[in-house]
Amino acid sequence: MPLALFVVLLLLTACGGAHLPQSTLTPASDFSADLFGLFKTVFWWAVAVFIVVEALLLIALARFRARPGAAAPKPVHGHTVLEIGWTLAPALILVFIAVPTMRTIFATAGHAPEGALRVEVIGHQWWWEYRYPTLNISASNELHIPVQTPIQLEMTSADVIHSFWVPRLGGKRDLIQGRTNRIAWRVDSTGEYWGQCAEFCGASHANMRLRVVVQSDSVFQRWVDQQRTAPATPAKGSAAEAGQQVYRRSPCIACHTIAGLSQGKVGPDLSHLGSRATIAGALFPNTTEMLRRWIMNAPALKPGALMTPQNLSPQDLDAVVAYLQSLK
Amino acid sequence: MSEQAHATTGTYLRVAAILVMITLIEVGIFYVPTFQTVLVPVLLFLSAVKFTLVVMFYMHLKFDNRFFAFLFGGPLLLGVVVVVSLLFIFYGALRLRTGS
Amino acid sequence: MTPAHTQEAHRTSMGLDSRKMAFWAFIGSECLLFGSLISTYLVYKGRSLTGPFPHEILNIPFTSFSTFDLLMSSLAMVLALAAVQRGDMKQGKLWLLVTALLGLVFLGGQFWEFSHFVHEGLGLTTNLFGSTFYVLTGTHGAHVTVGVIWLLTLWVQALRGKLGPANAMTVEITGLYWHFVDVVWIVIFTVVYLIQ
Amino acid sequence: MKSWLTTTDHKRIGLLYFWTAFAFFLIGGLEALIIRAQLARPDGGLGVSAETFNQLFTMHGTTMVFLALMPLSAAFFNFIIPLQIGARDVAFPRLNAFSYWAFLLGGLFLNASFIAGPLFGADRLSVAPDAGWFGYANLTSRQFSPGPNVDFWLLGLQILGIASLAAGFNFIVTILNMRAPGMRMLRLPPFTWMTLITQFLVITAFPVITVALVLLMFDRFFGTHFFVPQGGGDPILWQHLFWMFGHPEVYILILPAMGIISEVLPTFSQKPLFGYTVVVYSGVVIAFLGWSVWSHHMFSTGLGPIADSVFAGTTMLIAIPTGVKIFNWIGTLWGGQIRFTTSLLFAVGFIAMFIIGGLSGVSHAAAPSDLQQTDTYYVVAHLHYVLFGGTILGLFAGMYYWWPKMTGRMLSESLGKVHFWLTMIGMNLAFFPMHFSGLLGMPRRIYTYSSDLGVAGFNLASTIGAFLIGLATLVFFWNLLRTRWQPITAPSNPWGGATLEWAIPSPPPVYNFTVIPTVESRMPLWHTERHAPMPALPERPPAPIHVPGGSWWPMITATGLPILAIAAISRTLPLVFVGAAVLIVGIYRWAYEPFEM
Ligand code: HEA
Ligand code: HEA
Ligand code: HEC
Ligand code: CUA
Ligand SMILES: [Cu+2]
Repeated sequence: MPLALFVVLLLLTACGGAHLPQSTLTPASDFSADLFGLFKTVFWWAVAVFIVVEALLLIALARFRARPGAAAPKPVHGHTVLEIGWTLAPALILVFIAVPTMRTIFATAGHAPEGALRVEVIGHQWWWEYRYPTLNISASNELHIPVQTPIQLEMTSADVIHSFWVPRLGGKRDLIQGRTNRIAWRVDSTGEYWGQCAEFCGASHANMRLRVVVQSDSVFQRWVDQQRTAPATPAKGSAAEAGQQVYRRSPCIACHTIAGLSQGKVGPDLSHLGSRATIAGALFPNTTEMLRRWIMNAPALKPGALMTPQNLSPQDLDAVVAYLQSLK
Repeated sequence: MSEQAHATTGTYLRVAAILVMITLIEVGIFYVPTFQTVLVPVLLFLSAVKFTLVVMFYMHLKFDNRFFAFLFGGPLLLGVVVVVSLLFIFYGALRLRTGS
Repeated sequence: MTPAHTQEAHRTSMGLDSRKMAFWAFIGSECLLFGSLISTYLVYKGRSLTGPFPHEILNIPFTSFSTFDLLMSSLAMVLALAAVQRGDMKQGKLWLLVTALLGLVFLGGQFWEFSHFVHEGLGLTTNLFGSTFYVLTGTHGAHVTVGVIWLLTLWVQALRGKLGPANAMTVEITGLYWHFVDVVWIVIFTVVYLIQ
Repeated sequence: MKSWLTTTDHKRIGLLYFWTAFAFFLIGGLEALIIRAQLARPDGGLGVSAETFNQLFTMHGTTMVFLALMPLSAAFFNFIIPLQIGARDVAFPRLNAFSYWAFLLGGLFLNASFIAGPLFGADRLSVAPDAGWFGYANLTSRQFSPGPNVDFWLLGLQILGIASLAAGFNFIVTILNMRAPGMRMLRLPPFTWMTLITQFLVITAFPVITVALVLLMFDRFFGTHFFVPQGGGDPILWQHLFWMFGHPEVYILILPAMGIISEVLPTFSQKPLFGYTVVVYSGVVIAFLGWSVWSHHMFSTGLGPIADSVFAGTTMLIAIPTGVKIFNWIGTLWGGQIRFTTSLLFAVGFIAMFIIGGLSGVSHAAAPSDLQQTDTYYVVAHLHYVLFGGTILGLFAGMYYWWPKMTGRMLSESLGKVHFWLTMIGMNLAFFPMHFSGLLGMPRRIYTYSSDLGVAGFNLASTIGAFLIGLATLVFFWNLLRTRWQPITAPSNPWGGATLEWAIPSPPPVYNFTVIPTVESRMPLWHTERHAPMPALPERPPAPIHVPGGSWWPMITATGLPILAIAAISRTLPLVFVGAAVLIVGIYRWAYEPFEM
C-alpha cells in the first residue's frame, strides 16, 4: 500500500506545476534545487531500504507460520557474521547519504556572492517587513526581487521567532530577535511565489502568509523607483484628501508610517499600500471591501492581530480607504 | 564498612590540608599578574584536583565499589560534555557571525 | 517477620546497599542539573548589557573564606561518619553539629554576599550576570540549606539516642550529599569567582 | 478504596498507572480528533478558533508524551519488571507510590487549565497551554504569553519531571539490586534491559529540562531575561536545553516498546531472541548516541555549517544500531513457528511501521533536506510513525501479551484482530498522507490552510484515518472492559513464555513468588541446549511471607507539589507555606514511619 503512495509522490513531482503553489517538489531557484536534489538522493535510498527490509519481514511471516504438529524450531541464538554484515550495510548506505548531505550543507550555507542584492527581512507578529539597504527603500508583506540575480536575505525578528519559508525558492530559516540568519538564492524565472511563516509564533501563525514577486530587471527597477518617490498628495477636495485628514487625526499615525505624514512602527508601512495586491501578511486581497472590514475590526478577520479595531464612521471609513488606495 | 580499612582520620586530615593549600594557591595566582595568560587552564586543573580528592577520599569512591564510580562518573562526564559542547556552539557561532 | 524474610531482605544482587546506590544515581543526575546551570552561566558570560559586571563586584577574599569553610565542613563530615561507624557517638554528635554549623556559616556568608550585592545594585533582574549568578549560586545555596536541615535532623536523632552504628548508612548517605554539595562549590568557586 | 490509596504493591501501582495513562490517552486522542476534524476542510474548517486550536495541539502533544506514553510504559515497568527479575517488589515501594501520585496530580493540574479560565479573569473557560509541546522561547515570555497558560505547562511539567526522576532511581536500583539469584545481567529479559537503559536516560535528561523550566519560571515570575532578547538573553538557549532533554526523551518513549517487542517475538515464534547481546548493546548505543544529536531539531535556526554537519552525522549514525535491532527481530521470526496472535501482529506492525518513521527520520537528518521539511506536516508524519507506529503499537503488543498476567483474564483474540487491522488501516490513512501535505507546503500548527495549496484531499484522508484509529481504540476499550464482565480466566502461562513472570499464577499473589527462584538461563521456563526448564515453584510459600503494609505518606507528600504549583500560579504566598509544610511533614513522617521491606 505505501508503494502505491510512492507512486502518488512521483506523479506529484512530475505534474505539480502552477496549481501547487507551495510545493517543495517543483524547485524554482538554485537553493531549492539543491535541497530537492539531496531529498531525492535520500528518498531513493529510503525506498530501497524500505523494500528490502519490509520484504524480508513479509517473507519471514509467510514462510514460518506455525504448522500444527511441526517440530519445535531450532533454538538459534545468533550469528556473528550476519550481525557484522547488517551493521556494515547500513553504515555503507549512510556514507552515500552523509557525503552529499555535508556537501549540500556547505553549498547552501546562505552566503551569496559579492554584489548580491541585500534584503533585510524582519518578522513581526504577523507580518513581514523588507528593507533594501543598498536601494534605500523598504516594503512590507510583498517581497519584490529581480530574476536571475543573486539575492542575500538577512533575517531577524522584532518579536518572537518566525521562520521565512517560500517552498519553491528554498528552505526555511528562522527569524530570531538578536540574531541574523541568512539565505542566498537566485530565482530562475519571473512570477509570484507563495510562502508562509513556518515557526509557530502565536495566535495568527497560520495567517502569516507571504508573497514573493520575482520580476525582470526593468520591471523591478520601475517598482524600486515607485517605492522611492513619496506618495502623491491627494487632489484638493477629493475623497482621498478627506481620508488623509481622517488618517491624520486617527490613532493610525501612532502605529503606521506614511512617508511625510507619520512615523508609526507597530504596523506595516502604508506609503505605497495602493500598489500592493494583498494586505495583512498577504492574507487578503487588497480590495475596497477587505480594507473596510480590516480597518473596522482587524482581529475579527485575523485572530490576535495587533491592530486594534478602529471605530470610524462610515464616511470616514470610505475616505480613509480611498486615501489608502491612492497611495501607489 | 570496608573502607574503614583504607581511610583513616590521618588520611582525612592530610586531604583537608591539601585542599586548603590548593585553595590558597588558586587565590594566590588569581592575584599574580604574570599568571594571567595561563590562569584559566591552571585554575581548571587545580579545581579538578580538588574535585577528585573530595570524591575519592571523602566520598570514598577510591575504596568503594567500582559501580558507584560508574553511576557518578558516567553522568558527570555527560555533564562536562554538555557544558563544553554548548560553549562550542555558542562561542563558535558568535565567531562565525561576527566574522562575516 | 519470618526468618525467610529477613534473609531475603538483606540480600541484594550486587551486594551493595540499595539506598546508597539510589543516592549515587541521584548524585549523577544532579551533575546534569548543575551542568545545565553552569552552561547557562558560561553561555551568558560577558553578554550583560548593563553593569555591575563580575569583576566589579565579586569579593574573592570573602568567598575564599566561604570555600575554606565548606571544605572544613566536609572534613567534619567524614570525621562524623568515621565516628558513627566505630560507634563513638559522642564524637559523632560533635562532628555532625560542627558540620551543620559550618554549613550555617556558609549560608550566612551567602546571605551577606547577596544582600551586599543587592545593595551595590546587582539584583536578580539587573542584568544577565545577576540572573545567572543568583540562580546558580542560589540553587547551590538551596542544596546547602537542605543539607543543614538534614544534618541537624540527624544530630537531634543522635541526641535522642536514636542514631547508632546501625544507622551508619544513613550518615554515610548524608555525607555523600554533603560532599557533593561541596564539590559543586569547588567548581562554582573556580568558574564563577576566579575565572572572570 | 483505602487500600488503593495507600498501596505500595508494585502490581497495584502498575494497574493504577495503566488506567490513569489510558484515560489520558483517550483525552489526548480526543484532542487529536478535534484537530483532525478542524483540518478536514480548508479555509476555516469546522470553525475551531485559532486560540482553541493552539491549546489543542499543545495539550495533545504534551498529554501524549508525558501523560499517556511514558506512564503506559511505566505501567509495565511496575507490573512486569519485579516479576521478570524474580523480586517481591521494587527497591523502594513507597517512592514508587509517590511517583504515581505525583504523576496523577501533575496530569490533573495540567488538564485543570481547560476549565480554569474564570479563576484568572479570562474571558474564556479554557486557559490551557498554547505554545506547543516544546514551548519555544520567547513566545513563552510574559510579554507574548501574558495569561496563565504557559504557567500551567511549566509547573505541570515540573511536577511530572519529579515523578519520572523518582521512578528512574527506583527502577535503576530495582533492576540492578533486586534480581533473583542467578539472574545475571546478561540473563535479564530484554524488556528489563531496555527499561534499565531508559531509566538512565530519564535521570540524565530530566535534570536538563528541570533547569530550563526553572529559568523560564524565573523569566515569567520574577522578570529575569534568560530567554528574552531585549535583556540580552537568547531564545536559542531554550531550544538547546529543551532538545538536550527532548531527544533523549523520544528514546525514552521508544526503548521500552522495543523491549516489549523483544519479548513478544521470541514467545510467538517459539525461538530465542536472535542476537540477544547485540540487541542489548545496540540499546545502549542508541541511548548513548541519543545524547549527541539534539540540534537536529534546530537545523533552521542557523547553527552554521559545521554544527549542522556534526549533528547530521551523529543523527544518521543512530540508524545503524536501530537497523541492527530490526534485523535481529526479523532473525528471530526467521525459522520460527510463528503463532499469529494479536500481540504478535502488533509487534510485527511495530517493525513494519517503525521502519517508515525511521527512514523519514533519516531524511530529516540530511540537514538541507530538512530545511524543506522542518515545521511541516512531514515532521508530523515522521513523529507519528515512530510514536504511534512504534511506541503505541509496541505498547498494544505488550497489553495483549501481559493483560492475562496483570488481571488473570484473557482479552478476546477476535476483537483484538479487529482492533489491529482497524488500527493499521487507520494509522496509515491518517499519517501517510501527511508526508505529502508537508512536501506540498503545509506547515504544522496551523488551524486553517488555503484551499489553493492543493492539500485538501490529503487532509481529508488523514481525518478519516484518525477517526478509524478512534474507532479501533474504542474496540480495544470494549475488549478491556469485557474482561471484567465476561471473564475468561487466564492460566499462569497462556502463551508459553520463557521468562519468570509466567512461572507464577495470573494474577500473581501479593508476594509474587512463593519462594524466590534460582535462575540458570536466559529463558528459565524453556528447555534450552544446556538447561532443563526451571522446576515449578511450590503452590504455597514454605513460611508466611511478610508483605509491607500501605502508607499514606507518599500520596500526602505528593499533594504538596500541586499545592505549590497552585500557589505559584495564583501568586498566593500563604499557599506556598501550606505546600512546603505538606511536603516537609510528609517527608519526615515517611522517613520515620516503621516500614519494612
Ligand atoms: C519514538 C520517538 C522517535 C524516534 C525513535 C525517532 C527516531 C529518529 N528521528 Fe525523530 N522525532 C521524534 C520522535 C522520534 N524520532 C519526534 C517526536 C520529533 C518531532 C518533535 C517535534 O518537533 O515536535 C522528531 C523529529 C526529528 C527530527 C527533527 C525534524 C524537524 O523538526 O525538522 C529529526 C532530524 O534529524 C529526526 C530524526 C530521527 C532519526 C534519524 C531517527 C532514528 O533513530 C531512526 C532510525 C531508524 C531507521 C533508520 C529505520 C530502521 C533502520 C534500518 C532498516 C537500517 C537501514 C537504514 C538505513 C541505512 C537508513 N527526528
Ligand atoms: C506521543 C504520541 C502521540 C500519539 C499517540 C498521537 C496520536 C495522534 N495524533 Fe499527534 N502529536 C504528537 C504526539 C502523538 N500524537 C506530538 C508530540 C505532536 C506535536 C504537538 C505540537 O506541535 O506541539 C502531535 C501533533 C499532531 C498533529 C499536528 C497538529 C498541528 O501541528 O497543528 C496532528 C494533526 O493531525 C496529530 C494527530 C494525531 C492523531 C490523529 C492521533 C491518533 O493516533 C489519535 C487516535 C485517537 C484516539 C486514540 C482517540 C480515542 C478516543 C475516542 C474515540 C473518544 C473517546 C474519548 C473519551 C471517552 C474521553 N498530532
Ligand atoms: C495599535 C496599532 C495600530 C493602529 C492604531 C492601527 N494599525 Fe493598522 N496595522 C497594525 C498592525 C500591527 C498591522 C499588521 C497586522 C497583521 O498583518 O497581522 C496593521 C495593518 C494594517 C493594514 C494592512 C497593511 C499591509 O501592509 O498589509 C492597513 C491597511 C492598516 N493597518 C490601516 C490602518 C488604518 C487606516 C488605521 C487607522 C484608522 C490603522 N491601521 C490603525 C497596527 C495598527
Ligand atoms: Cu510567524 Cu509563525
Ligand atoms: Cu530528535
